[in-house]
Amino acid sequence: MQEMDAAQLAPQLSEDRSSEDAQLQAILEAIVYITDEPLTAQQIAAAIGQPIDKIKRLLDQLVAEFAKLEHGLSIREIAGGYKMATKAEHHEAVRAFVKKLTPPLKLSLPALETLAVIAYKQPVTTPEIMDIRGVQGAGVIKTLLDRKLIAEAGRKDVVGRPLTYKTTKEFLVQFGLKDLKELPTLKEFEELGRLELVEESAQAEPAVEHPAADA
Amino acid sequence: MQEMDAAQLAPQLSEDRSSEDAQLQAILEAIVYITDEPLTAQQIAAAIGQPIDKIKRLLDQLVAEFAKLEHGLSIREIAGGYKMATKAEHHEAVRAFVKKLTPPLKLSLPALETLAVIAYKQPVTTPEIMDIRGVQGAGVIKTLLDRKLIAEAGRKDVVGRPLTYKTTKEFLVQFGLKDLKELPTLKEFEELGRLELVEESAQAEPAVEHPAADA
Amino acid sequence: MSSPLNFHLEQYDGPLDLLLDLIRKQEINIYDIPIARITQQYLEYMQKAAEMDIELSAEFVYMAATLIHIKSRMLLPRDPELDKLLPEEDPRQELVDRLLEHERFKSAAEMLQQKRVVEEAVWSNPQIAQFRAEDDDPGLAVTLFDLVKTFQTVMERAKHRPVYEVDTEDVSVPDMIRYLRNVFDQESGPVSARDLFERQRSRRAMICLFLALLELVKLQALGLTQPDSFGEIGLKRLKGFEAAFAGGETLAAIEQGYN
Repeated sequence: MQEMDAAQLAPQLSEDRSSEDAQLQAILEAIVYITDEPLTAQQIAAAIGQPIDKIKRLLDQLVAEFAKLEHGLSIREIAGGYKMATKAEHHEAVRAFVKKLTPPLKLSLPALETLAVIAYKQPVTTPEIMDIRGVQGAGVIKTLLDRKLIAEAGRKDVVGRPLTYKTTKEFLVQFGLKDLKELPTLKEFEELGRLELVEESAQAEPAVEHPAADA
Repeated sequence: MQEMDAAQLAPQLSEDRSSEDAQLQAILEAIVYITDEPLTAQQIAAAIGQPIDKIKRLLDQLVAEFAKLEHGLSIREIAGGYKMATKAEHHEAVRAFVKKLTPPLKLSLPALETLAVIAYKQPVTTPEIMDIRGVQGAGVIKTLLDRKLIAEAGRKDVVGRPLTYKTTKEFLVQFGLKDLKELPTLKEFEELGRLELVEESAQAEPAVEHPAADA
Repeated sequence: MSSPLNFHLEQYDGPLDLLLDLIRKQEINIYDIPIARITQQYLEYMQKAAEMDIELSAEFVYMAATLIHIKSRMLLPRDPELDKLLPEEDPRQELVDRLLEHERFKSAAEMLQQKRVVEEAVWSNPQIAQFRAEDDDPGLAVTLFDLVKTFQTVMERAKHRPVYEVDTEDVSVPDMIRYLRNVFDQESGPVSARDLFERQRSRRAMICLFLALLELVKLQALGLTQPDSFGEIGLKRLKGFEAAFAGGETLAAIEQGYN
């Protein structure tokens, strides 16, 4: 009952505010829809002259709204910004209609490994990368540079002053990462490896439990 | 009360159906988003292998959903098909936003000085510009050429035949001038400066007189 | 003892990959590697590769040597008294650390690959072009007012600047020396010689400038710089600059010479 009272009071008290919010949220939806580069909340707030807290709150609401099952679009936080895209789970249906297929970024396993080392150890030099991978060959570095997934990050202050490398914003975009902190820690991989055997036998269970959790 | 009963009954009766509908509606949303040409219900139905009536019903629901105030996007029926677009009432906001996204070009003081000299003394050679500015260094000329604010204007018939420069049409556009004759003369500018002082002192007066006028 | 690699010869990206595969396929405890067995399997692989003309990189050979070295260290008996004083690390430890580190990055690479798979199933359809077409170029952050004001400042500055006006018709070497003195009174850094010559409006002025430069270089008032061979020639004020103009005598002497 208490909840109902609150609900009845609310409209009159905050009708203006909520209508203004709805208006602003609509504008945010339109903005996130049109932009090609992920936009930060700060950029948006500055451009439309609204306090960043408000914009952040409304963007979070927007993200939550589109996360619902009945939406085929989602607003994703990538590379520190917000961007609209189709949900991955509908890829089969959508693929039939996509005209300009973005050329898939095919990376060899050595290239992916090198990228992983750079992502976790940045800024890192070529000798350090080769040390971890146990292989000579800086050829993949060039591939990664060409694809703008990594960039040079100054020289290291050791003998020979070797160049260091770091990952780029494009890396975050291509791998759908919000920021570098979103990467699992290396320790987690170790534990994952140990758990794998245990999990494999247990994997059937969550799939059965899922519908029950929904009901 | 009746509504509540219906709501309570509904989930159990049609849970599968409504979840399937939600799924399908999500796919429709993704498809309408991704295609640039308006798609007919028939095209969609055929592509995803669903009865056209169902697709039509769900598309109508989608149109109704996005018509709500809090959405900045709308799904419009155009040329017998469906297409997603930003709502017209937010176009101004979106346009203003896009404009703010591309930051205005900033000119360094040396560049601005050089541009000013070229504007008033054109056609003018680099040595002449340097003479007037009393500074060495012609690096900014390239910046101004790159930004299409100035252009080459032939060679001057003196020893060494140095290149001369003039301002461009782009320059007029950027400064909102109809033609070069509209450039204020220095004399006019000085008078403007004098007027400004007068205006400033005049401006204080109404503020004092104001209460008197009210009374 | 059969090798896990008997039936097919896989390609490995490096020796660490090969070792990890041997260990994981045989479900060996990585913290307690039977080094003799693994070394033998490793060497078998290298031999098979050689038979099949598969070229292995130098790292494979280096790793083979490392494995044999570890094996021999494990066979050597340790002095129990020395062990008490200076407990020796397991000779395998360094290798195990490297293998684990390598394995972590292999998992990280796999994780990245999975993320790519998701990204490839996601599409975006930005419509910004529609809104951009209308105003192509970003505006200038400068107004006409700024432009005029700047020009006025430049002109004001030019008015107050002590400029030595050189009459192009009967310009002389001493004129040019005075002109150069003016230029280098204000400029302490190098000045492009070409810029100076380009400022001259007549052939006579250029010749006089050239002779004036020679005089000032001789007096060590100015120095010539050329950072790159065939590059721009620059002029720089030297320590003798003040001295050359201090008394009137040197200048007077030059003036005499040219008149």
